[in-house]
Amino acid sequence: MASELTMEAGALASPQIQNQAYTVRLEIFEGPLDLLLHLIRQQEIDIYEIALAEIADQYLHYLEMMKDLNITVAGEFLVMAATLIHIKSRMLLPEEPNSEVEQEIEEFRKDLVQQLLDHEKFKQAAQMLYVRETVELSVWPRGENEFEEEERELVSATVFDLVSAFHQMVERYKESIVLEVAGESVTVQEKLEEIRRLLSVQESILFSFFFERGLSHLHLVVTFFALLELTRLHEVRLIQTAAFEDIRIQSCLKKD
Amino acid sequence: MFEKGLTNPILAMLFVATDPLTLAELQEVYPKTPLEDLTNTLTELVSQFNSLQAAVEIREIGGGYRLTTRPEYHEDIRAYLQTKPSAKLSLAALETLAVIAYKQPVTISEIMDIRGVNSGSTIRTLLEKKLIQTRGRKKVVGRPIMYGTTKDFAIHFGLKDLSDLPTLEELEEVLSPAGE
Amino acid sequence: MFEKGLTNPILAMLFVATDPLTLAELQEVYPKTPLEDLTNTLTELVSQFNSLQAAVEIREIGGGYRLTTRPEYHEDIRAYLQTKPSAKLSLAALETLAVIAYKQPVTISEIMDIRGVNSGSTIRTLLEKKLIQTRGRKKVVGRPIMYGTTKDFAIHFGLKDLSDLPTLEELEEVLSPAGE
Repeated sequence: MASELTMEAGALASPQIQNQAYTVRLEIFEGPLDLLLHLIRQQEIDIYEIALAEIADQYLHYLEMMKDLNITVAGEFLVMAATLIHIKSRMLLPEEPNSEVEQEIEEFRKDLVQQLLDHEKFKQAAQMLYVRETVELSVWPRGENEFEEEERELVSATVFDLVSAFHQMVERYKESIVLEVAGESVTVQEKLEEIRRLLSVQESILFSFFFERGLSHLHLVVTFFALLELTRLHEVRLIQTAAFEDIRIQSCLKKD
Repeated sequence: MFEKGLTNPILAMLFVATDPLTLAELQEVYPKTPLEDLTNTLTELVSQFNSLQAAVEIREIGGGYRLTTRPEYHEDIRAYLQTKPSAKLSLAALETLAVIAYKQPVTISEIMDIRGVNSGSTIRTLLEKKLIQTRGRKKVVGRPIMYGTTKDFAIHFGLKDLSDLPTLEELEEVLSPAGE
Repeated sequence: MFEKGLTNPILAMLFVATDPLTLAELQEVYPKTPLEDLTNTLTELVSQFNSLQAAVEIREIGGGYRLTTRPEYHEDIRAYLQTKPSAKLSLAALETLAVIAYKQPVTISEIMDIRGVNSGSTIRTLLEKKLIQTRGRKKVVGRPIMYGTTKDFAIHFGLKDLSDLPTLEELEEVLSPAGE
């Protein structure tokens, strides 16, 4: 399941010579824990048995490699790197049994092992979900029927929908002020005719079509009223299949 | 009993189809199968399936075939569809509700300022669904009615109280498309 | 074979339902019928219908019952509907979802602790797909929002309900020793 990236690079560890360029396979890691798990697996050691100094070196080496390849290293990787460097520096201090330093290192080790074990468990859970999803995507529920058609134009709402709706309105509101043009006039009747004309040559129009044309606030409001009127006259249907999807304006008049 | 040849695959298509399934469509899906075989399979499927006397039957309709419930179950179906809570809100209702939730108490003209469209009929719907209620009048010219959300609103959206409602700032990291 | 009692009416409802049909809904439609009778009828219907080995079967999913096609016909259906394979969730989304499913209700920072990476934009995707929902606030400093899975989550992954999820310990036994 891990996605892999094959890339051309100048020089790197364990490269294969291929047409005088080096081809390196680099796995993409979701985060520092992913990378650590990978390094541990490569050594075929038990998570409980990890040698901190060794794993820290490998981790830092890998980050160097990514840097050489000009791959942007996400902040989380750097935080872990800093932590590992810190722990390594502590380990270099002269040994003193049961000292504070030793306790600190042991504590860190225990935490890291626990974090890695947890992380691995959830990676397995993700794998299980992946398998289940694959099976589920091959079964189909029934297609829409007349009973549902009316419902389909509505969406069932969650708190997230509510917040997003508000967020979008605020954004829209900010933009609408810029769009205002003084001294223009347009009537609902004119817009109505325009929409009818458009629908006589095509089956449906997306609502966003009117926005993309950079019309003024006034035009948009008038367009909206024209659409409401056409809906009332049963000339068009407004269809939105899911929240936040574009609204499709569909003609109800049969052309054939 | 449906496992012979294309019987079950065709039944599966009838099940997911939104329009009547036509022989021409079947021929398109199975270009190598002679039309006659498709016709026979379909005919046999219809007679086999309908002999089950199930609540659902295959009917020849509008130049094709379609799975539909039999008319005698309409009353049961209607009763069932009525049990579905009217938990569904139109996008317009959702927007209006969002403004009211975050800006309450708020007047109709204030809602209209933010939404950019007239919200009168949506307000009525929300009042009917008991998601909003009147909250006195604003002390400005015309003394317009103000609206706020109800306890039903909190229940509907699974909020313990209004403070449970995420703030815009809070969901910023979730809502902004910046990414990881 | 489906004409006994409420068998066929329930089959008709299963056919028109867009969400899994629950016993609670059936009880609402038939308030006078004892729940036990409804349960028995439903169980019998499922076993009778599924014994037909038709392309369509009744499955227990997301806390209810649902008619769906059987997986083996998805190629035929796809050819008929001319659809592309549906987009699957990204690895990041699946991992985040796994943490939420097993640790719910859980905050973003708790998810981040386990995943080791920022999950903000993944959370957004999952909210949009209605696979997760907000679940109130945690009673700690800052009162962060908590998240949990939805009914759509169970449906998407073919789970009867959350208890249908294997435990993390069970997963370990199955997956860890041999690997891939």
